[in-house]
Amino acid sequence: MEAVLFILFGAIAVCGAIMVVTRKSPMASALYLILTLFAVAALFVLRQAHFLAAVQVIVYAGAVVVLFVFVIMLINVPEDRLPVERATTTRVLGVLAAGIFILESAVLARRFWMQKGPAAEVGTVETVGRALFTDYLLAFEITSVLLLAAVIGAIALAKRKT
Amino acid sequence: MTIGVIKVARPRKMSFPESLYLVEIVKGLGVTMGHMLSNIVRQEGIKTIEYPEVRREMPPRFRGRHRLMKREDGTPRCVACYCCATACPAKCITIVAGESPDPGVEKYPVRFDIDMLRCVFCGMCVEACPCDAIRMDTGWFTPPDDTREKLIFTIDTLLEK
Amino acid sequence: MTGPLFDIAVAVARIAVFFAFCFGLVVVMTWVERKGAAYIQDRRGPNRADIFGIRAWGLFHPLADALKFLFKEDFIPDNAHRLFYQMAPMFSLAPAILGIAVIPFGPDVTVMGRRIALQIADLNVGILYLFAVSGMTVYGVVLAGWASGSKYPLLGGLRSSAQMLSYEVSMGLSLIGIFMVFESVRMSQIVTGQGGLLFGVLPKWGVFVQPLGFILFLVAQYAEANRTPFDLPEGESELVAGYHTEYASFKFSMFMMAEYLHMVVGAAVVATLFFGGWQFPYLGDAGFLLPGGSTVAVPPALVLLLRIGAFVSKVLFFAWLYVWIRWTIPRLRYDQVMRLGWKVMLPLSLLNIFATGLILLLLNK
Amino acid sequence: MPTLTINGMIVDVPAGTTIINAAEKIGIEIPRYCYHPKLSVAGNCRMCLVEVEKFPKLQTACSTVVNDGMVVRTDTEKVRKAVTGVLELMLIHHPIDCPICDQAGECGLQNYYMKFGLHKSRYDLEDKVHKKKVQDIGGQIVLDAERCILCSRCVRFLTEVTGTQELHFFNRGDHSEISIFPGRPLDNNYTGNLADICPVGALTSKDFRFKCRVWFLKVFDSICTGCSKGCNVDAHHKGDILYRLKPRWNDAVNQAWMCDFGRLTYKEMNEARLLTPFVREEGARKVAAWGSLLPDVAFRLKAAAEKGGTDRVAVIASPQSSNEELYLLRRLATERLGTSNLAFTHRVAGDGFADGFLIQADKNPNSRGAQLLGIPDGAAFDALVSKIAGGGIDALLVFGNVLGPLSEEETAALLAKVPFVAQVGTNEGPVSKAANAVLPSASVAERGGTFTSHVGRVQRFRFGFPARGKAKNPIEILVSLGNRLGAGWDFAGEASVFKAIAGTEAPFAGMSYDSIGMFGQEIKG
Repeated sequence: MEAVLFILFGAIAVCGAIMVVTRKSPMASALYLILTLFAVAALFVLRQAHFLAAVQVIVYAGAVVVLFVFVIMLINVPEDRLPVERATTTRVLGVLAAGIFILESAVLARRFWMQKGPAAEVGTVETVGRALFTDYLLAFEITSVLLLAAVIGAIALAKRKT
Repeated sequence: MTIGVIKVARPRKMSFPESLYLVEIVKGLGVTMGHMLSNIVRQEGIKTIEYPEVRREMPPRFRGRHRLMKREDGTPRCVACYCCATACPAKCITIVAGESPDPGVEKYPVRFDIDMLRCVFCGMCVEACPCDAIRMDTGWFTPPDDTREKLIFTIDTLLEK
Repeated sequence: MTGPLFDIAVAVARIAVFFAFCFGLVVVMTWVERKGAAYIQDRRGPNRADIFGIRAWGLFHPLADALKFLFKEDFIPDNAHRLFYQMAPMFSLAPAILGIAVIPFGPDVTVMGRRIALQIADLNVGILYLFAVSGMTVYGVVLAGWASGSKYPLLGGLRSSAQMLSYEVSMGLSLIGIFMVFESVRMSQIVTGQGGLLFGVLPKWGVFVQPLGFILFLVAQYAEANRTPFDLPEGESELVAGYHTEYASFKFSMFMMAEYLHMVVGAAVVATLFFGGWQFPYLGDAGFLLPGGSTVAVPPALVLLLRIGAFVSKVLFFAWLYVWIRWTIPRLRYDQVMRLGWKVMLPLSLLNIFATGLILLLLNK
Repeated sequence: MPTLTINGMIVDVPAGTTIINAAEKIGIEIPRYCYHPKLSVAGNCRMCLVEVEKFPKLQTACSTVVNDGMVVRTDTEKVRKAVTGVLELMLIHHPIDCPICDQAGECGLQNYYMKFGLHKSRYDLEDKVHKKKVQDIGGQIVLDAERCILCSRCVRFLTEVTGTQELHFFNRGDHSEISIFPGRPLDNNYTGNLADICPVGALTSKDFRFKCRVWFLKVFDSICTGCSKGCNVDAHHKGDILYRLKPRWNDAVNQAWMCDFGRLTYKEMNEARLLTPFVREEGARKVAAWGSLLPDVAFRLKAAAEKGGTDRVAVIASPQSSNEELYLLRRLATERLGTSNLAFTHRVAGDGFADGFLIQADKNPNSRGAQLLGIPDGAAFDALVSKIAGGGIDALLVFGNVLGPLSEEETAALLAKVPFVAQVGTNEGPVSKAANAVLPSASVAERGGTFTSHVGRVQRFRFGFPARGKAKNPIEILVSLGNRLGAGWDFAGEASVFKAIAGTEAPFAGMSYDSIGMFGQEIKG
């Protein structure tokens, strides 16, 4: 049962991801991105990481992609006026990167294939919260400082009169 | 000298509790709930007129849908003098005059159309009519319809009421 | 009855009952909204639809509306993006339906020797799931606005996405206080936590321990649901009908259903988090425990009924509050919406968290 | 030259002038009913009473001849009271049926009541003497005896102008009325003028009766197309519908009159008009577009000329066309097509009745103009017809709706001999029923130009309103055809064409639209 669901959601995630990069219409890409994010969230759920799943959806699907869509709507380029992509080097490099990525994941998969996951408690709010505020406090704080810097930078950029 | 300048008072500065809006919102909720409860308890407080069954008492000078008057023998009183069509600011009256077989009548309207879509209900036609043949005292609004043609009232429609 | 079959039967029964309740309430709410608005404005409201001459104060109007929606022409504008245009109402309705899943509508009951939670799914991320799901509603609006291929829906969609993002932040933050007080994000635990008494007199409801959090959450909730005074995405005076201008027939009714379902779910969430959910004041498992120390014994079946009744009446009240507020407060201007969201709500919700933390620290010492 | 003072203004007039004319000269209008400049003076309506110094009583301005040193006042209280009294007397028995009266809007009683009367009626409605209404007295006239004020203009007109004397006064006092003898209806060709001269609604036009209220009508100057007399007319129209023609005063041509036939010529500008260009394919009409039809016609004419020689192309002009159009058509035929097969005929079907007053035997307005512009008439036309009948013509351009006196069958048989017939015409007729290509032309009311009357008087008719349907000004058609045949014309409108005529055509030399003016100009020689 779990394996079936894993394969199903995994397939959805991968296919969605491929569609994201291959679609011509930015709106379609954004919607496929949501699909992928949901599938990934489902995978988290399968691993009992409910908190991660919820955060995944809230932050990425609920906020980040909404911003993408917001920008797409603001610019609202008609489909027939989208730029035609021709850069072959990018494509070659992309295929190369994809190949390396697949190789790498194959190696990792061989090592961790179907290993029994950690106990159910790992993904709950309590454990994640505890881990963040004890073992990973420094990383957490540094990240928040980084985000703060980004926010200030964004405001400074937006305020500048050209 | 400044002419026609009216000094409008600036809105009063809100006090702090007012600027929080919370109390004011609750007061507003009280007002609306008061209205609702009193309307549920006392239905006569409701202003709605249930139109087709109940009709508002129209003031005597209300200008509604037109009607054409008839003589005692049932023929239209109108003599097709075109005074209404001349007075009409919306140019919504179309008359075609004809020779009546009765020499005492002499002239009668073969066609008398009012385009109700154009009519502005100004009542000029009634004022202009020398024969008191057209009146707007039906107390009726123009009923709605689904084609433009049906809203061009012909002489038969106008004589009905 | 064997184990798994019993589980499935229970799951189906729970879903069926709670769905029936929510959708029934949606239907009733459309009537309540129109009738309530009418009475508030000294009008009579819908009273024409009848079955065999029985008018029943216009209660058949929702039925007539549904029939009308079903039989109206279902057209797609030429300019619209066909697929997305058709997807948008579903994107709008689905999250609203999903939200129902985590709301406990009664205490655990024991049937045939097994404890059954009166809740479709008691997730341990509870409220976060709700956030996740309600965060999705914005796609319905945005997609509808964009795919309609006309300017008013687009503007409505833009407004809506900006508004929802802004208020989602304060909505989340305003609930942190609740989590801190009840030490859980599980809906069932939050409700159980509200069973006690505060100072021996007041029920320990969220609204009493988190008054500021309650107000902030309520406001944010209204903004999220696009209800007046925050219904700018469909502000008819400037945007015709906003994002659903180009919709008709059943697709339009899906938007409407989503809106009312949002109200119902929102009301249930507020009742659960801040008004004790199914908790009846001073009612314990065995009977009433009044503040004076006296007790009144109540049979368990009646306790259950009282508790479910308490939940239902709380939901009804908050659903009605949506309507009440709508016909009381005028719509805000867009800049006011943004100012309120970022400059008032956000600092206040942060303040609420710090204050709550401080008080909890002091109480623990 | 007697010099007199009217209302303090001094005026010199020739001896024998009446006060009413002297006052008119300085812009003082004296009210009148019975006085008509073209009829004898009767002095029986008493509306034109004026005060003359040293005269004990008020004098009728229409019959009092001026003397040197006369002092006349038309604006005193005495005059006003007298005129009001006269008006009240006339209105005593008037039925006040203005709503159904066609005269309303141009009625002497209405106008003078508003100006001088405005009194309350002192006479009960029931006491009014009733006379016979709606009497068909023959001709174009309906008589309403009740409305009559007994001014006798009509009686004098029938005595002095037509000499037929059908109308007379009958009875006495209140019961005086105007009527015909029993069984002796109006019997002359100028009855329509009675409606014009009647100052009230007693005599109204049968044809115009109830068609339109006069205040909706707009007026432009035109020329009657009924015969070669060239009577000046005022054309009354509302939108693109002509409602009536009225004589326009021109002492040199028609004075103040016109005949009953001419009055009805407006009808053919309203009815059975050719409104869209069309071609005939296998007997069926097919609507065509100007943009393709004009080049097609030009091409067919040219092709016929190039294939069988210019002798196999013919042009038939119309005496209904203006001088400008005939000039262009002649140049098109002789210069561009190079053919000598160009003719017209002034003859029409019918008896060619003439009466020596206004009605001429030639029923075309511009036969003289066509002759003066060098288009052969009569024998040349007959020769051309026999040539066509013999199959000697491959392409024919016809102007006008009829081929002279030829009947519909004769026209059809004749035109069947020609492989390609193009017509420029205004109305459905024998020619349009047989032509291969029909180019609809604007009617006289829809275009401007000049006609030359039978005595050689060049008179202008004016543009009244835009052409109906898709009809085009024939000048435009001719210029377009000519240019497609390589003419390089840049004529825009009739004025520029007439300038060319005045420059090259001897009879018209030195003329211009300015010199023609309102009343026309006779050609030299």
